[in-house]
Amino acid sequence: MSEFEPKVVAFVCNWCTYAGADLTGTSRIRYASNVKIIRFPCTGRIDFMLLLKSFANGADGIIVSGCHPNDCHYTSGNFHAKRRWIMFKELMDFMGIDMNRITFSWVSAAEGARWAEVVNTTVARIRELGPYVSYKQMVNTAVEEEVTND
Amino acid sequence: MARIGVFVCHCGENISATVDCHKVAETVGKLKHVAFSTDYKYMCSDPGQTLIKEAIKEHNLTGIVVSACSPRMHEPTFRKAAAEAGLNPFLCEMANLREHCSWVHEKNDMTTDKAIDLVRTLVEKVKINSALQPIKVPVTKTALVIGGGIAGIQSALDIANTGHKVILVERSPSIGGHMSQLSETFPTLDCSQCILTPRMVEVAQHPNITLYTYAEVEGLDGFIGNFTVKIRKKSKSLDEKICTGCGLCTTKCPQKKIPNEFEEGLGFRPAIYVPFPQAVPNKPVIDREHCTYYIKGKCKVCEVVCPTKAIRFDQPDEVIEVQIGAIVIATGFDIKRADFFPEYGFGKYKDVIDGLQFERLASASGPTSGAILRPSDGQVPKNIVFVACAGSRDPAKGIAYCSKICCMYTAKHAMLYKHKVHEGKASIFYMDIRSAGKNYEEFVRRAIEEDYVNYIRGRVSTIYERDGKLIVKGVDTLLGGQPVEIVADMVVLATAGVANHGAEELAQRLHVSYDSHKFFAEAHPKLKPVETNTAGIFLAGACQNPKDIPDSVSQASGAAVKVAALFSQNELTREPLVAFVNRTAPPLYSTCVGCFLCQSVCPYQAIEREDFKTRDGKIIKTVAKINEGLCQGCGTCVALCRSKSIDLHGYTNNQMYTEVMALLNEY
Amino acid sequence: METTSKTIRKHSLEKLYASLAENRKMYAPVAEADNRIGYKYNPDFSEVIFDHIQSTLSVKNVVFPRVENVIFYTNNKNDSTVTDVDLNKIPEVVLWGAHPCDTAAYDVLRSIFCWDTKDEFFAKRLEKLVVIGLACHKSDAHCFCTSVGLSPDSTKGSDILLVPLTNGDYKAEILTEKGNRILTDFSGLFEPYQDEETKLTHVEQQFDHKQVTQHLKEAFENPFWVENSLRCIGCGACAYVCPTCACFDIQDEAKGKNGKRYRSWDSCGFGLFTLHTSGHNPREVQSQRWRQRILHKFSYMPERNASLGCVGCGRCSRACPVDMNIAEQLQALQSI
Amino acid sequence: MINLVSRADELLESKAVQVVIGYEAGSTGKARPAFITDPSKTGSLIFDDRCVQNLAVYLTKKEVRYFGKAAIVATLPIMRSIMMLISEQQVFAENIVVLGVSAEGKYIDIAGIEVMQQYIATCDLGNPAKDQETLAMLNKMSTQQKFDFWQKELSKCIKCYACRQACPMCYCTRCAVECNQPQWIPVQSNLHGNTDWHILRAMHLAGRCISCGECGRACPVNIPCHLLTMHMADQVHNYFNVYAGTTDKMSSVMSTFEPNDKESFIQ
Repeated sequence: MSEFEPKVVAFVCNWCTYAGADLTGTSRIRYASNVKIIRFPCTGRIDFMLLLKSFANGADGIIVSGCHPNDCHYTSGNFHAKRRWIMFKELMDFMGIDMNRITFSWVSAAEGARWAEVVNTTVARIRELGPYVSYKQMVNTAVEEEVTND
Repeated sequence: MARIGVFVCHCGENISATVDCHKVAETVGKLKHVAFSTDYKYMCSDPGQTLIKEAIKEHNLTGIVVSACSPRMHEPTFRKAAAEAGLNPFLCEMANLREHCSWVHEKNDMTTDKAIDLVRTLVEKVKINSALQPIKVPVTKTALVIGGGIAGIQSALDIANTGHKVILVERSPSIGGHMSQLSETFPTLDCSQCILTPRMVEVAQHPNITLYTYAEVEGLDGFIGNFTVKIRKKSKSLDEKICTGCGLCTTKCPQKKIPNEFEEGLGFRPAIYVPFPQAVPNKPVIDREHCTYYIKGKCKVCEVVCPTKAIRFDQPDEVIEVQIGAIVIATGFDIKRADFFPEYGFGKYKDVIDGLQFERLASASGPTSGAILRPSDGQVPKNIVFVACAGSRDPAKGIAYCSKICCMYTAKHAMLYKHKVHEGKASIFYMDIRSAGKNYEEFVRRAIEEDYVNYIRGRVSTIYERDGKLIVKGVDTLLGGQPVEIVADMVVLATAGVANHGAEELAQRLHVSYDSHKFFAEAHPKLKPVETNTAGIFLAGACQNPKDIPDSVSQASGAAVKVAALFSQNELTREPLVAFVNRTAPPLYSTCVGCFLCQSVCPYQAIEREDFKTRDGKIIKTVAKINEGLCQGCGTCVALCRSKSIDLHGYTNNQMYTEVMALLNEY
Repeated sequence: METTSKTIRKHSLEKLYASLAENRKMYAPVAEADNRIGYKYNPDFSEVIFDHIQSTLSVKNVVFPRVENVIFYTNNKNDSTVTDVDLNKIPEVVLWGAHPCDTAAYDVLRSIFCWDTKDEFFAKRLEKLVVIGLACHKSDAHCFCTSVGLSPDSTKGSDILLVPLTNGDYKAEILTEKGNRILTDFSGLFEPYQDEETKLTHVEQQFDHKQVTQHLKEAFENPFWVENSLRCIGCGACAYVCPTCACFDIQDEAKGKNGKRYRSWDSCGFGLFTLHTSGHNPREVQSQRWRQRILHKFSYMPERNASLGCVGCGRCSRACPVDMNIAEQLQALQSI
Repeated sequence: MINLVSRADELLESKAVQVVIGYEAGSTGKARPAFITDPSKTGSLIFDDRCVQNLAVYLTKKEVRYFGKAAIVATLPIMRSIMMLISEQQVFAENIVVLGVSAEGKYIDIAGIEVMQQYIATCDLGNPAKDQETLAMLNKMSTQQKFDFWQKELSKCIKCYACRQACPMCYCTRCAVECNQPQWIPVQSNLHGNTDWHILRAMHLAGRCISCGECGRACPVNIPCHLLTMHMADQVHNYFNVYAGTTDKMSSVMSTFEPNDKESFIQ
């Protein structure tokens, strides 16, 4: 059996982290290819439901990243995002959904090396945690009477 | 049915060295709805773009995914190419295979697989992209200039001369600003009034300029090209149409002991007054605060003497609403005054004055008709001391910045003094002489070399009075900090330039940002020094920071060009990546329930209310509505909206959801 | 088929249960937390209870599950492949110990699902189901089976009905071929019934359903609906606990190229249920939806399906957070 | 309840309001919401321990609004609901009269929004003690235990949406679960669909839940879903020092921010 390769989805804002990840590329800094980026205009645009959708569709880990506080292209999107994440994390913790699988970070357009580090530490952590089995099981639990095709 | 084209770029070897581009194109080509898929060495090259354009036409593509470098790099290039081939530019997406894949990963299958995932994600997204049209916003081609100093005057004239209407609002009874108070101007020593008053008259007579003096901006609504401004025209207590400006009332007014603002308190004026002889408009106003009639209920001498019966004691303030398209803020600055310098005795000793007061003393039209006389006893000062940086560059006093104009005007003051009091002695205490500017350094040299002004590099610690003389104690740092004491007849403080009073309130009313010193903030310190953060509002002159006349005038013309450029279009065009609140058929109208929590997350006040009404005007429902002119497309409201009634073009809920699904599932 | 009555001793019940469980799924009532009763698949016989009044949820899920997959599909490059659900995978189930109201509900459901076109999912599940009913010796204020033409020992819908006897044993009424087969297969567990005394609860009749049906014909515009449904908050609790409510929604759900179409429970009490794409909603307010609920069960169904749409189990009244007591309202309706 | 009845009577008689929303005796020993429009019928109004429903849910209901101005019997949670509904522009203060009922079941005269605000300020605004105990117990569990607990509970959910319908803050015309482009929440009441639904509901009530517990009480299958929103209420107070529903001008916690909001998990 091949080694477990974590699937990690990154939700990043266009102006800071996406540009920061571009800089990682321009600087040719290597990082784990397990992460795949989805571009948002701002962290304020990121819907918490999308994080749940990622787990439901097989992600083992998630990175959410945007501009540092006070650096938001839209002045305050990241502050609003921060509040949402605080509450979201509290709810997830309360419901036993593993928050070690989500990295929240601020990575600016100038922090190419930092982006690589955020990705690598996240992938390493998820690799250690293993596949998110309990979530996948939850998603695949059928209703008792359901006739499935497998 | 969607017909998607995928174009995988090798970027020379930048991508193909790590990613198997051919395999990517081949794999993605097998996806449903992918009608065309290919790889090519340089997609951004002319032949590459031609390939894309031809494929769009040949395969009748409904969307394309260019899989190449970062969209931050070439998205405009490929969107333009798509548009040239007749495909709406917003139906072109880019998968970032270079910065986010080939440059950061090893060459192996996993990297190629990742590239395939990234492309597939964008393929699924572009399938549900909408053709977006640029947003067109109409432009009201009337400008509002706030402040009638030299910057406002210049802006107003420049805009008016491009053929557009201008409304100039000035809060005092006359335009002219600080420049009208000045005696001569550096570095040419030409008379300030002589060069300014023709401009003031031009403003008054310009067919495109409507001038409201004794008026203030009360409120502002709307957005670039489409502002509505509320202007309060304070009552002048007379009918301007009838008043001939004969001035009889001002000479007959029994109340004559009101400190004259224009003369910086060095003279007096009556309650009904024209600020200065060359005022524009040259018609008096009644200062209700000091007028005997308003205080005691009787007098009305002016009404009696007025030959045209123009006095209107019961005239109310008038608030008007005007539609405008752009705003130039030119509200100018002020200087620090009394009680800020207890150690210098300012306000305590009559002969310690500020720079503007000295201007009035030196002015031919001033209280002394241009003779330099001490305010205390009217004597000619034999020994005069100027203190530069009085308050400026003094973090301890809360002002760390350089007021910029003081070095030059202090040199000018010393020269003017020497020209008028040939035998007098002029000394200047300074920190550094900052005379960058055309002919500025030469001007200062002239003061030193031709007019023998005594420059002492050092700060003044204290000033006190002894035997009717002012003792100025300081140090000369060029002599190793040796104490200096000058027995002076008069001291002039070049006090710091500060934000004009009321600047903060105005900024809040206009929704523009300001700095910690309450100066208006520019959108970018280098590349957008004339713009504010609010589109359609520009800055001119010293309301941004202390500036001299040439700088103010230059910026005023710059602001005017910005306005003119805006007015050169009948409509503004914006990228359509803005939020929108859904609309449905009645009786629902929208799934929005009107909780308006989105209003507080919007950084741009772009969320408005829309009422749906019955025919007889009864409100059925109130829902949110995005002002496309103000929305910048951050999408913070979209993620907040509980009922998913707001969405964002280009990053819709459906698109983002699809991206997540496509990234993680097999297709 | 002619009904046969037998007696089954208390100790034989466990044997019957165990024998049936050998090659069938058993679905039987058990006690749950908070004094609630629920049905469970394959409980141990020791868990199974015989003296409950009513389970929170009905047992309609056995024939009409809350999620029923309808088709599976795969989107290919140029077409889609559709796979039917393999109905042979539906297991044989013995519903054990369901009360007469619940078993009668299967008849009601059949009249809906097999009205004209036979619903193959429902029919297959019913075909594979053996119902061993249990007459009631307990009831509560919410029970009103006697008002809808049933009784604590109605045999409707059961293959075998167990009727408790005062001595602790059960009378077994063998009602159908399916029941008969069990009798044949496990004949050793049954004894002849010798008129032993049955132990049944008494459920007071609260209204005459025929009169209600008659009144409802004229009651469509009656202000009764608004007055009596102002407090209804429009949740679906009544419909979801109801043994005869059969409304469903059909959805497609895909992950990548693979997807399925399924149907899931719905409720006519939801505002969205009748919302048109145009924005028009013929049942715009809750009173209209409440009226629909009553009319469907007590007027439309008797007319169209020749069957009353209610079995008097009282679950809706028990579940309602705002005390919309259906029996109370029907009683009132009978005299408007 | 002589004061409640006489005040209701007076309001209807003087036509100051067109309907009184209160409680009356229901069937099988329960109490239930009542809507009284006729002053001669105010005698049926009751208030006792059985009066548990959050009546504020009716203030946004179309048919109740048809009546016109409403007087509403309000305990603390109902008062807080009203504050939230006014803050979120769903109810206008001038259209309602509040008939206050204290924790001891005594009538309190609420002459206006300011009075209600003052009254609320004197009350303990935390979660009910027994729920707070359960929360503390749950919070002590390990991540896996919490996960198992909730999965077991949520597997019972049949998606009847009684939790949503009973909540005065769930007044949306179209709930996010009903949005199908995209279909955020799986429609089916399987474990996944149920879990997503309850997360969504709790998130949407963050900063808005006034701890009435009505969602949990309404649940026909006894899922303690009120603990989810109450936990959020608890944390909102913890992080932002805000209790929902204290004034009629609440700025929503989730639509505002402080630059120095404290967190410890963002790298």
